[in-house]
Amino acid sequence: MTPNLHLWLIPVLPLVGAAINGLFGKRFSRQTVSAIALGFSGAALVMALWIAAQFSSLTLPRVESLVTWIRAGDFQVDFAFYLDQLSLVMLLVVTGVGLLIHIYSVGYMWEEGGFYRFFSYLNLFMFFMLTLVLASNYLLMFIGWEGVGLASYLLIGFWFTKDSAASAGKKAFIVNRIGDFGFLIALFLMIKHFGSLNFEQVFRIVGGLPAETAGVGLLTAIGLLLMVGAAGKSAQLPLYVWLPDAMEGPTPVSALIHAATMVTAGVYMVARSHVVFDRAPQALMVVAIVGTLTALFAATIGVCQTDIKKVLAYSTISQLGYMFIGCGVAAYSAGIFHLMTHAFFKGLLFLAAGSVIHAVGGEQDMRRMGGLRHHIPWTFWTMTAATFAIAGFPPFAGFFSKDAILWKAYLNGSWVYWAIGVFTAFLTSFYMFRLWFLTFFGEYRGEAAASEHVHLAGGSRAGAPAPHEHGHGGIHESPTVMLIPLVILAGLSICGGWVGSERFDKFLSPALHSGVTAYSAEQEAASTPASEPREHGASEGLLTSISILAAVSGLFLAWLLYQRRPQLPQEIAHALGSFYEAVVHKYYVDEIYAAVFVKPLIDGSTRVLWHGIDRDVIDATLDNSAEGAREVSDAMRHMQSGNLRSYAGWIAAGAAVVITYMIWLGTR
Amino acid sequence: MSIGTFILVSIIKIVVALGVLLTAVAYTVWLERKVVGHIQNRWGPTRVGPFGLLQPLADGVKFIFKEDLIPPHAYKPLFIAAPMIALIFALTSISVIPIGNWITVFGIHTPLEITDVNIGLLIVLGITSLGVYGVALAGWSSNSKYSLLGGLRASAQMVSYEISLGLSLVGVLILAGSFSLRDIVDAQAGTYWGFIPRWNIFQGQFIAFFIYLMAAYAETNRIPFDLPEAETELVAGYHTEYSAMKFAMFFMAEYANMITVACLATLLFLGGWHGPHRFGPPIVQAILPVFWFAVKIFAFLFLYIWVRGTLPRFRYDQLMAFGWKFLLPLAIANLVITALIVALRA
Amino acid sequence: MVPLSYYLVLSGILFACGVTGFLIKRNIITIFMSIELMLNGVNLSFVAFAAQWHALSGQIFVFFVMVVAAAESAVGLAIIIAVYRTRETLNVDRINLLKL
Amino acid sequence: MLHLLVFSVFGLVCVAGAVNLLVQRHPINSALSLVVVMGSLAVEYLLLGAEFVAAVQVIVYAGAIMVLFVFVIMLLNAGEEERTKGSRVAMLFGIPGMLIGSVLVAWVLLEHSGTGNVATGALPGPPKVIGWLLFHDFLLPFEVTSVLVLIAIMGAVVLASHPGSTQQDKREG
Repeated sequence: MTPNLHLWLIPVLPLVGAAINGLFGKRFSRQTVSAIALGFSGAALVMALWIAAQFSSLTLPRVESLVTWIRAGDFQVDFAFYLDQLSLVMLLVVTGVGLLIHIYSVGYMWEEGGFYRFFSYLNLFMFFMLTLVLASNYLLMFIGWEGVGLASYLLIGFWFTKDSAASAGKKAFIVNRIGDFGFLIALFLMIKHFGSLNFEQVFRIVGGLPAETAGVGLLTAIGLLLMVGAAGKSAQLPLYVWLPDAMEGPTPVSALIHAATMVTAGVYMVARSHVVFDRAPQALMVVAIVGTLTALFAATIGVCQTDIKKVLAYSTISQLGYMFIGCGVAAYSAGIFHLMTHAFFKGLLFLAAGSVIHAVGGEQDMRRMGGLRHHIPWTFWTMTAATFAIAGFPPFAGFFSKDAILWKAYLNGSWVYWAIGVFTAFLTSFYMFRLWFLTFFGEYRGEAAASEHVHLAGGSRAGAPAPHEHGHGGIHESPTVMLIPLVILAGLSICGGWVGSERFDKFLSPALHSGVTAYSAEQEAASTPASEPREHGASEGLLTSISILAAVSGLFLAWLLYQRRPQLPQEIAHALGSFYEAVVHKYYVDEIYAAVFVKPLIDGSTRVLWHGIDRDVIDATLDNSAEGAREVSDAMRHMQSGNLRSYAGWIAAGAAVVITYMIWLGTR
Repeated sequence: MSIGTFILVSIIKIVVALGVLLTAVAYTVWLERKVVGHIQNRWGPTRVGPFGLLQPLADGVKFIFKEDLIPPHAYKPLFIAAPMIALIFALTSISVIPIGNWITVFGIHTPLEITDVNIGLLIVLGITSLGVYGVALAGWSSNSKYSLLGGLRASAQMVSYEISLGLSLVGVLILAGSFSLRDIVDAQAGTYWGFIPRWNIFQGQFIAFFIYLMAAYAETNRIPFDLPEAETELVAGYHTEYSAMKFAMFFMAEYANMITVACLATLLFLGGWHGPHRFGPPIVQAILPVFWFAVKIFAFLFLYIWVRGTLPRFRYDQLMAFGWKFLLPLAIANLVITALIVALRA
Repeated sequence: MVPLSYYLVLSGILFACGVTGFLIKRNIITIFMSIELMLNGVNLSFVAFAAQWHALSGQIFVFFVMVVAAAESAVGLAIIIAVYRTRETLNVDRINLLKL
Repeated sequence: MLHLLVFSVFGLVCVAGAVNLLVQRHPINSALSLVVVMGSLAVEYLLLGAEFVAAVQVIVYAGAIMVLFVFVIMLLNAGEEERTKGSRVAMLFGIPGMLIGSVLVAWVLLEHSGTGNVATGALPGPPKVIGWLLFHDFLLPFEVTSVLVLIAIMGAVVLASHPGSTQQDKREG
């Protein structure tokens, strides 16, 4: 019997922090609030590291049940926590990146109102995210799933006095609900057919079923529904629309929730449910296709965005698409690997972007930046590391993980995935370097209109407490407390991939091994084991070269367009005409959704539900009955004489009637 | 025992008990006058008979022959009924009080009490709780300020202290596990280590006895709780307007109540008729319990009189505060502790 | 041996007297006493039924009724005192302000 | 036979007391009639064997509750009842309703439940058993009632105390 690891402490520690800050934080000083928030999330990290340190001596997977939550017949759900290689990786990513972003936030949010509220929410998010990651059954996972959605909603709408922030929060929440709906139905199906939601039991039962290669069955349905949930949470087509808007939240939130951790929950969930997907090739294919399309789609939008955070948001969507490609070709470890490296460099990108925004006093439009590399060298260099990482330059982290995904996509899936992936990589490289060049090189374009942009920045945060008031004094580097996380993350962005996808794959394989893989079966039939490595080796080299080439050409193109010939983009935009317009307007997806779903819904509920049913039926019924009651009371109130004995008389008369009736009933 | 014998025996017992009780009442008055006299450094009654022993008789004759005044605005029916109510309830309660073991006389086996019931204590409590009507109605029906105030005070005081009184008894009931006075006495038989009698007062019910004592003084309207008849402020309280035999009835009721209270105290706390009685010829052995019982009652009554001769009177708000804020919590605490101890011992 | 119905009829009579008292008495204290009378009538039927069915619960209920009656009379009499202080009457026909 | 005799005697006393309560115009007479009713009811309880109930009836009802009534009557110096005609409803609906109801109930009782006889002391309720029931089977109602009594005590204190007298006490104290 191995010693109890008290896994439950890991999620609960941040919860305690959230509770303390949320309940009493108003009276604490900022120092106390940040000490509490950092202390509890740091404690969670320490526990995670402690577990990692003795990881090799543990028997896995490991389930620690705290108490029984629901018991109905044979169906039982526990508050139980599940530890295996997969959840360990997630655990370390979440606690590690989470703590760094907590540290960063102390500096970033220092001047803000609602400081304690922010950290309470942030800790709450950590609690739910860790619950999600450590859950040992789908229901507990669902709690975490919903909880991170809640925390995300609260944090997006952190500046709730601003209309756009409030509606962005609502949008995120509602769009996520659509995905959750699919997730829930998947859970119902599991309960109905497997009678359990525990990972171990579900996977054991599913493991005994044959792969649905021939047709579409239960597992495919479950897989697709899970994918709907994942698409909602991880901002995949067609439910990605909330993520760009979510950038209304404070930048650390965007970094933590909408880049590094929460949005990857969908990937984690798909990887966790790999047993199901392995036996449902059609579902897996849908995952891959959705991932591929999302990656391309978001990347093209990202090319034309001018808001620094929006670019990063679309980049996130695109990178998430990559992860889904990985999962979709049953290369879960590659997906998770990319998840990890992505958490590093995208977190860093957001934090650095936050630092940039901080530096220029709240400006987010890249067109008003430029030439910042001399003013904010720390931010510049860390951001450079992250940009190279995401663009896929070796030896940065992004290269290894992206390459692993592309290689697996080619190997397990189809060359189409690979081709689109490479093209997307090119686009990624392009828009990231575009961002890089626009922000850090050339002349500072905001200077001329300095007073105006401060005014604009103030306007963009209309009503909300302006976050960077102290930035008036000119462009300046961020405080140390914000730079430390940047440096650490930069280090991770550089080195994070060196572990290599092979070793990562090997490490994760016990957790992701399921006996049957939809692809491996065909694969083994097709190729002999002996010839495989050589063949793969040769083509892997080739493919890697191509993707490096894509990255380099993206860099070159960005340099050409935004450094060498800055007027060229305008011309290209003119040349492309309506297509460019479409891309700038994000393919009018929001407008289409508004026209197709939102407006009919609002019209329908206004006309039918509100006017038709609520006002004319329900309200009318109540109004009329109230009117009737008043009329009757008008007639009856003369009984209310105030005379005690009259009341007694009525009671006696009434009692006589009741007695008579009862006796009549008895003698009938 | 046939029903005829039963009725005969009962009548004999009632007559004897009433005779003894009334005599005791009369001589308690004499005792009080004597003792208080000596406490106050005077002689008390000495003229009528040796040591004034015939004084009660003379008093009785005086009361019978005095003029019976009824105030014109009094509410007559109740004015007349009130002293009767007081006396009747005072005398009735003696009927269930045992003064000794069962005895066999002329082949008839009978207990030394008028009737032996197993909820004797409850009956005594019930009857004494009715005694307040006499006082209250007397005060009200006299249609006099002093009387009304006395009556109000009496009823408030008696109702208040009845609670403490009842609660102080519950500890004893828990120890004995019965409402029967005979069982309660039997539970106190024997000794610890051969010389400390197992009376309830020595079984941890000391505080209960103290509460009982206080509450009993209040219930019987005796000093230091004689507010209802406080002569310095209310003339004579509820019996201001009474004279002659009606006054005598109140007087007798008060002393009969004292004796009842003394009997109860003896039965509940002081071991009843138990005492060192394993000596002498059989006839002495039969009489001894009754003797011990009488001795204890005498001691208790003496204490009563002693207190009357010693202590001043409470103020009325002090009296209420003492009853509600001190005695009642103390009684509850005693009850809880006793219950705990009994529960733990079981 | 007395038939159960005698007890019940007795209790019914008491209850009816209580109701009548409530209806015809003007003095609020007397009306209150009528309520106590009704409760007593009910108590009798409880005890009678308990004896009939050999179920002590009936007697337990009597205790509860008594406790409730005690609580009710304590509060009720306090209310009467409070009313008397302000209205200076005990006649319910004169205490009829609570009306439309 | 004796049972019936005792029952009848005390039943009659009971009814007489109840009627006297109605007839008397002075509240104190009504109160005393009620005491008589309660005392005779205690005897009826004894007849049925419920000795503990009988004792408690005397102690609580006659000894405490009715004393409270008498006390209040004395305190308020309640005089004879006024003969006001405040309620026609009570006379027109209440009295007939009461009559109809009680006649119907009496008819049903006599008609349908007259067979079972109750023996003398049919169901003794010894204090021990009663206590056991109260503290086991009826523990929850018991506790609830105790809370009720507590509330009643507080309510009575608040209601009966002079408004503003608490502050006065504080100032004095």
